Amino acid sequence: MGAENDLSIRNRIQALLDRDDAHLWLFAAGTLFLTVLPLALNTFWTRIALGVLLWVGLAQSWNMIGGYAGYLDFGHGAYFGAGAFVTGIVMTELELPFVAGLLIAGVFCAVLAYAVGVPTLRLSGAYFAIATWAFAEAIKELALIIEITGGTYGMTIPTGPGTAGIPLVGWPDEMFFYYLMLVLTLGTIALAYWLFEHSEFGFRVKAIRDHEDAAQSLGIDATKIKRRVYVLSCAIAALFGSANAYYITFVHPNDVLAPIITDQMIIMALLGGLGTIGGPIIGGVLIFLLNRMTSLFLGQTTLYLPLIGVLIMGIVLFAPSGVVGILRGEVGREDVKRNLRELAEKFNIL
Amino acid sequence: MSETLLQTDGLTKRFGALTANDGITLGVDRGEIRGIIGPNGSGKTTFFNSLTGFYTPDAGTVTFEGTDITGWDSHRIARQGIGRTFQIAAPFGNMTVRQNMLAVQTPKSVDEHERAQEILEFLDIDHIADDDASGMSGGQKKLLGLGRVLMLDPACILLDEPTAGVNPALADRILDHLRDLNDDGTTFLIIEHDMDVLKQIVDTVSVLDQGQHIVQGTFDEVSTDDRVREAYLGSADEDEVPI
Amino acid sequence: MRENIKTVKNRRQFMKAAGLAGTVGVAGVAGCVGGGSDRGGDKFKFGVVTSLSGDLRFGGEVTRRGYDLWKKTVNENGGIDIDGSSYEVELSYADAKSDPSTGADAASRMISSERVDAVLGPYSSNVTLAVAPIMEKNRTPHISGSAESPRIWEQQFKHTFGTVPTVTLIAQRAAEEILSLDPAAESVYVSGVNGPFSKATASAMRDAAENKGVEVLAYDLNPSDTDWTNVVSSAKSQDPDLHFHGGHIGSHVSLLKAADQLNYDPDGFFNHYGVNTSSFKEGLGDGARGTFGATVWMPDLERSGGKLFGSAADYAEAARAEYDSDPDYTQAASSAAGVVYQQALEELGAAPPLSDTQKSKLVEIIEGASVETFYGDVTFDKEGEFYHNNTSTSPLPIQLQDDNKAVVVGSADSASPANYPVEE
Amino acid sequence: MSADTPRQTRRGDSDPPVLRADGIVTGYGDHEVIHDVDIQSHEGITCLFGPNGSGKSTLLKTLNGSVPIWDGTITYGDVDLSNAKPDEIVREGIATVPQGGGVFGTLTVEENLRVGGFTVSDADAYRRRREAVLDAFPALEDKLGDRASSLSGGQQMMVSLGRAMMTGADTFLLDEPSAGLSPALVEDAFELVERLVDRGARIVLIEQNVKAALRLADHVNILVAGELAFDGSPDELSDENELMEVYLGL
Amino acid sequence: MVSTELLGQSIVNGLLLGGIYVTVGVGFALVFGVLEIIDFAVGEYVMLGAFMGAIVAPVVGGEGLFVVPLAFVAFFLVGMIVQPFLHHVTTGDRPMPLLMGLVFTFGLAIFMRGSVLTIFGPNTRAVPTKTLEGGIDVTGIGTFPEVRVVTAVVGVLALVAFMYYLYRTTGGTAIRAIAEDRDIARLMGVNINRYQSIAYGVYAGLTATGGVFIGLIYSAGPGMGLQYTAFAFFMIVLAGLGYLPGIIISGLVLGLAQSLTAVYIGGELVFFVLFGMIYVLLLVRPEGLLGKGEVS
Repeated sequence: MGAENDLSIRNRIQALLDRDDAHLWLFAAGTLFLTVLPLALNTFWTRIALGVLLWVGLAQSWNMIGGYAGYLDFGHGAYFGAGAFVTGIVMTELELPFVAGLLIAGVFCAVLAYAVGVPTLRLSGAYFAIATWAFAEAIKELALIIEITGGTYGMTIPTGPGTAGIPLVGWPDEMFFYYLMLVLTLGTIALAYWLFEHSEFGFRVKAIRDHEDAAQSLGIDATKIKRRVYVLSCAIAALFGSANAYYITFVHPNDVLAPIITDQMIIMALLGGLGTIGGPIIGGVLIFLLNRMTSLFLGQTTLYLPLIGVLIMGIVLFAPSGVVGILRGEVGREDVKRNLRELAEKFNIL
Repeated sequence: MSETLLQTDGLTKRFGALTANDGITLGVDRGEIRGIIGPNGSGKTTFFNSLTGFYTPDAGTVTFEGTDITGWDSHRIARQGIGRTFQIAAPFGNMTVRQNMLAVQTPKSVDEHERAQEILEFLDIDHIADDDASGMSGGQKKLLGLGRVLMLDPACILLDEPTAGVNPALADRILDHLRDLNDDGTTFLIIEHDMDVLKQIVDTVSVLDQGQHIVQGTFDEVSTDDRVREAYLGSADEDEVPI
Repeated sequence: MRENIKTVKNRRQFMKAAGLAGTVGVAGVAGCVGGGSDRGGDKFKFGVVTSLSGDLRFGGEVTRRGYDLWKKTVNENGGIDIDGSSYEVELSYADAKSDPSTGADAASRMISSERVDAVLGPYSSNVTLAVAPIMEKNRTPHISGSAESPRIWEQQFKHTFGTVPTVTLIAQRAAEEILSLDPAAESVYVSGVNGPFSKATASAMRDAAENKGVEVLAYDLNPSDTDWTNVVSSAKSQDPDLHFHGGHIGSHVSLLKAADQLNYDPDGFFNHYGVNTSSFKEGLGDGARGTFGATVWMPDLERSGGKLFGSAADYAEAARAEYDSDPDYTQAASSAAGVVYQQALEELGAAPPLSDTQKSKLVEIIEGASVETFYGDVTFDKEGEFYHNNTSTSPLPIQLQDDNKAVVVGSADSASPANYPVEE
Repeated sequence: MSADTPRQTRRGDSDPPVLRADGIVTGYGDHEVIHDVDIQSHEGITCLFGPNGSGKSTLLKTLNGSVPIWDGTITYGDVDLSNAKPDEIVREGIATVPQGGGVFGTLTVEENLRVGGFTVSDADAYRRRREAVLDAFPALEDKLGDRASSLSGGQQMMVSLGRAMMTGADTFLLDEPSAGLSPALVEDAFELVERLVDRGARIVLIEQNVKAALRLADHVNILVAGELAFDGSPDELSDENELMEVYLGL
Repeated sequence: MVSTELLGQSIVNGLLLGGIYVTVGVGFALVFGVLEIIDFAVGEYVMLGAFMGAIVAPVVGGEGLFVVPLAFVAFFLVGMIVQPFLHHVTTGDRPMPLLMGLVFTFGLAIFMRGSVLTIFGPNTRAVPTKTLEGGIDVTGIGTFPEVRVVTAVVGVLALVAFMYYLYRTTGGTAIRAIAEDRDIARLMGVNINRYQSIAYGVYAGLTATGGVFIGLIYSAGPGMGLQYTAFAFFMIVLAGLGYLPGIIISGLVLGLAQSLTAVYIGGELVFFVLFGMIYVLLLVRPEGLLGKGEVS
């Protein structure tokens, strides 16, 4: 079999990853690499790398509630947008620097998520998904009509020297934003890893996801734990929303509160691998680049849109556990063949 | 007279027009093993769910170690010292056997890691402690289910068909574990259909029928009781087989 | 097309791209191909950031046609003349997907990877507002052929220009003319879509009515996807003489269809933007007839001419030959943006690629320029609320008359008589 | 063959064909569950016993087409049914009664029967079968318009068996029909099953409740770890002490 | 100073608008109830139907109504082909089938929208009709636009026909049996592949037919689908998830809420009110306004 060689490499990678300290080394190496990376990139590629970091962080934040806790949050983007607007309001109305906007956005959205989580987390499955989606749409519509967000005219965020609240030389440039995102994203990943893969808190979250009644009967306060995960994941999304707003300098409800923001997070987490640390990282990198590169480099056609659609369908069909599943060897040639065989079977409709 | 550990008084649970538990008054002594039997739909599982906070009773009270726990959240009841297992033993996925044990919200005073190890050894599944729990056999899953409950260090454990679907050899082993735990003072309530199993292990049996607690007594007393026979056999219409 | 995307000449660029490819895995390959683009010095290279997908794809497509037609024509005429040598024009496209952050990345790519000499701007104010700060930071000239929202000019971006007068001017002046038609309207119902451009349009229409002392019965904003029968019902119950509507083509079509279905029949409808587009006409068929609109340019207008296209008619003919449909003013303004660059570059007299100092100089030249074009004379405001907007091209009211052909109506010398009150 | 339980009431001038599985190998994914097993349907009730996880249900599912076989053959009389689809198997005359009966709770009794008679296109045949079902289970007559979920456990069992009869089958595969029933009532469930036998059917029965099932069995197979450990009459089984004790807990 | 005329007209508008939504909601509710799939592509079937109207109508004599049966047949077939894929991704040993179905249909929606945009361009197109023009004035009540009346009637008829099929025929009974337990229905000899495909085909056909009408009422454009996906969600929530007869009422409530909000509260607030309603409704009555939904 030709797959043997393949398999042994995969096994070796697996063996490496199985070592207790492997994740730590991987994280350290990744951090080092990402820290020096911008030195090799021009402004544009720094922006692209920055976008990758942003989306990896967002996908990871969705993965907390969606992947680990198993609650399909279709309104996660509301907090991304709320973070952006809170930051904008703090910086324009209160004339405080960005750092204050970032912190206030995080706190505000955590409180908002708590208030929303209490009633909404009583729902589950499709009900939760639709409720959060409707909530996010309502927030978007609200932002389009009220004054303080600039309504349909949107909001321009102050930029330039002195607006950051951190001693910077001159304007906050791409380097500044890159390292800001880097800190946020690595922080999110480290937090997710520590919380969900290494602590009893994470075991309890997974227990609730897999069998909520059994978890409750084992003394786990499911309501409280779900609420904590929800608040945490939403607050993180808000921090990214805030940083992104300061970076983009112009925020509009139709952009930062668009449903596509949530959809993209979900697809990244799912295609990468739900409920894993690696999944949202891989999914975030691949989907963001695919999306951005196709639109920037194939600028004269929209053919990439149907292709992305086909890609999404293909992954769901053949690699339901995402790219992480592929790396784990769950999507070999045999699996694809079996999938095709079973699919063909279902075409027996006459 | 021994001390009453768990007492229900007039416990009632309705679902729309159906009264699933109809004023159940039932006391369990500390250190007892109590069997709960009754025909299908007699309200046994509802009774467990009301006891453990999954249902809020419509009337009546539940008292445990002198504390009124009626209407408490299930996790709080669990922490108070009532553990339970489910008919279908499902381990939490994507986790090792040990992580399954550690997920349990143990009392603060307990060293979780130490306790998990002790229990796994006691149940003879410590050799697979760091294996993926989803790969266990059906019987091992039942043992893990029991092990997780023991992490709570409960005074009382409610078991829903602990040997159903388990081969006789392993079932015997599970029963041995239960006896050992009982010797150390743990109280059990067991729903079980298999009369042979019940006979081997219980001190007393409570019989439910149509949501009511109709009889309580030793296995022999109960099995010869007319009301019980009637509950199980019903009216023998010529055609309508009462099942 | 970029011929040089596959030839990675510069080793350092390649290393950068390869470094990223390492980070980003599979998709990084795309980056490697596109990112290492080094440019030769034989052409002027313009970046085009516009929306070819997303909500604003329709307008994006119109701007693309305008820019492409300018490029094609300029190259057919030997290119841009710099001190006797000719340099062809090359356009590098990126789809902003109607999304500001994609637009900003696209703009950044044009500057740092494609190293363009100047940028032709996006359609829509949201993307423009995200792109303009990048231009400021990188001191790169940026002319948009279609940025009508007044919000852009309020920001006072030094490097950003627009060839289309802001909608505040277009809608208001056209509305005032329509309100002056005989018999003079006494009341008007103003509706609009709650979007940045549309809201500005509707509010300019309202201002026009108030200026003319006409009663404004309502100022009714709605989401673009709403069912317009509700607006029509409200309007019908108030029985206005005229109905003004600010929005994009989709909402016009829905509104007028609803009016037709509910037998709502004021003396006239004035819709902006886009009654003179094929999309509007195809969307409504016969129902389009009689609708008033506004424009700053039409094929049969007398305009000064200037470079490349001798007259508005010449341009229209070239456009029809290329795209088989009539150009509208957005397309014309986009081509005119190119003409402005062309003249400014000739004045600058520097061969490509432009240095940073030359780009700054180019901005100064554009700021001070007065360019004669087939589209009209283009000059940019140097201060005030319309800073760097071309306010000198005068807006005109139009009406779709026989065969849905648009004609200028109102007080202009060349105006045709209006079908008013509109009879179908 | 068991000589001590003769069934005089058998209608059959034409006995059902023999359902025979030879050399069956199957499993899930890469995991082989059944290793080269031969079984067949005998007259009356053929019981299939075995400890949990021995592969009983899997084996039964190969017979009704739910689980594809990797190797071996399945024949019904002289018809080859190896890897046939469930609907083809139903049309050949083999019906399945799923674990616990598996009635469609949201459908009425009548609709349950209609789904059972799904493969019957002849209206007359359909009516005859419906009559036969009501004849076998008269208690259902009054309940035809009721939602099946509102019926008692015993009545649901009748619906389940009646639904299987509607397919027109003469061989029935029963996968723990008594699952979920109280022990005292299991016997009554078997009484219902015997009504099928009285109408000439052959039955292949999986049952956890070995003691109760053994009393009805005309033939017994014991499956252990995916291999056939016993194939013979109940009388012969009583000599196999080890099997009885270790695997059946008797 | 509430004008009774305006109120009457607003109610007429709302009810007829509701009728339009019913054509979209029926199939969606069926697919949710029977196949347990939340189909993100529902609005794209509307869009495709409308586009088919715009492109085929000129070929068949400039009459959009002639496209209606063609669209049903064409998209019935499309649905028959799509369903096996959906069946495949939502069954077997896959984790979180609900999510798999959602994401697959999400990909399908992007594919459909992107393909139409790429092939036909971004323009808005009319679906022409010669027969249904203008409205009928009814004194004292308001104007009834012809095309909307026909659409609403077709929507309600479709629902009734559909209910008849589900509850009175063997095929429909089989579909309901599949909804309850696929595997057991299969063991009764039901070709579940076929009947699931029929169910999804009917849904796709019906929704695309609704799309032709929607094209007649408004117009066709590649981005028009999204809002109908949102409305379809609204309707099944209001009706109670999986409860088919509730669709008529929830469609009408949706239409009325929209028209009354627009006229009496403010056009800008329409979608805020609608989405707010969905959210609050789910929190207080997850079983649906009509109380017939199945809450797991």
